Amino acid sequence: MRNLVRVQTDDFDLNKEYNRLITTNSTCGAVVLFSGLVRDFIPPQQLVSLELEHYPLMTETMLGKLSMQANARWALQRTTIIHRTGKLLPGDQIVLVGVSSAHRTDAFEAAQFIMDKLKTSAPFWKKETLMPNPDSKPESYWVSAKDSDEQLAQRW
Amino acid sequence: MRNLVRVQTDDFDLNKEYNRLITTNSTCGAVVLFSGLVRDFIPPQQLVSLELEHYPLMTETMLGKLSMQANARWALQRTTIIHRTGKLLPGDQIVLVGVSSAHRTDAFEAAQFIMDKLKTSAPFWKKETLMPNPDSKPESYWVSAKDSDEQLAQRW
Amino acid sequence: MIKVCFFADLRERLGCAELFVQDFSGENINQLKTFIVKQHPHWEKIFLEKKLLIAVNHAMASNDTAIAAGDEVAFFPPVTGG
Amino acid sequence: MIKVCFFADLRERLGCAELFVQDFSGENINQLKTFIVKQHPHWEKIFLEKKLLIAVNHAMASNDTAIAAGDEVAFFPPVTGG
Repeated sequence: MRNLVRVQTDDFDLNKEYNRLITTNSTCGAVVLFSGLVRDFIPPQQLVSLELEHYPLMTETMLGKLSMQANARWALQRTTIIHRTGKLLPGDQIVLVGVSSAHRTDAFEAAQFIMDKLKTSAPFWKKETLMPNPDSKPESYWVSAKDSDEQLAQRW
Repeated sequence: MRNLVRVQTDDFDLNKEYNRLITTNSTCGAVVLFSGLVRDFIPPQQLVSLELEHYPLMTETMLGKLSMQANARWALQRTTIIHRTGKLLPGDQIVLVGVSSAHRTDAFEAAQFIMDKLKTSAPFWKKETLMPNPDSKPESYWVSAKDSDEQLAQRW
Repeated sequence: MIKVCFFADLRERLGCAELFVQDFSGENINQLKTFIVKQHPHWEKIFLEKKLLIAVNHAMASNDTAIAAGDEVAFFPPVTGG
Repeated sequence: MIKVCFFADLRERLGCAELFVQDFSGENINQLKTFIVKQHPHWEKIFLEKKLLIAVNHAMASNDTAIAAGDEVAFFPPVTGG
């Protein structure tokens, strides 16, 4: 399978995905892996958990399209996109993007392209539950989209 | 240790380096890993082996400088540069660059910067031993530097 | 009949995850919005939200995208995954 | 005394990995090249190679970099690691 897309509640194993990306006939010269993690706040704020909602019928289709677009623009061997949903905790892995190619620039650019487009077009939404300080009650907010992400997506 | 630099004949374990890059206090949001591998030729040509020579007193110093330059330009948490020397075979890992940061763009750009600069300024040289076709005798050549690598290094 | 889905913040503000729109005779998303607002007047302000994203049959769409009976239409806030 | 190192293709073409230059009274790399070529006339063509890289005490340098006794100078072809 050249392009793997998975949306799952389970964690993923980066090393296993790295080994899958390396093609067995030794024509692979470069692998770029991006791992996105649940980042805690700066104290006294504290992230309790992150809930990832998605549009099940649309997410895998969208991510598959991104893989195909990346393959059309760069000379790639294999791609991997794995995105988790459901409840996550600080330090948890959220998303993995991996690309293998003969030359490094293709893998670097394609991985960035996929992440930039995923950030603005894949139907996932984050809801944070946080403690403003250690003694307060937890509060929940939907995360707002960032203008900087929109700008990064526009450059491709 | 924030910035790890190693030049070694031994192989490296990408997964171990990934875990080292993730800071333990959960402020890490992004990890970018680049792995460079020994690429075989397109048949009938066949790569027998690759010999990596380097300038021992200079390589680690140069790679350490690259880490520091990357840290000065981007908001990074940890960096890893591992480069192998000696005799390598098709499919072997040659180089690993890893960067962790709060936000993905810092990690992506810093990893590309380190690879681009390493390619043109770190004192490593590759000598290929290849078979022009399966029945011929092995021949050895020093690999030529690519103009495209020089251009990629100039963009930073 | 058109199936309409709402997600995330929008779903919570509307208090509705799925809406089955009957007897819609319009041709595009803009007309569907007007039709829905006529039936749910208190949703008007929410549907005027400029940044609202639209998908038709699981592909990104816009206000003038054509729709017909049997389509699945989704409205949602800007995405924040990754 | 100046220690001069040669690497890779250059080392093989010169047939020399390390050279210890005595009695050099010049001040920079250009003068060192001239001095070496005077002692090894058959290396002249190789030292005229424009793309040859230079390091002084393990840092990248150029033809006009100043050098003094005790320095380590290295000459090598464009690098090809990574």
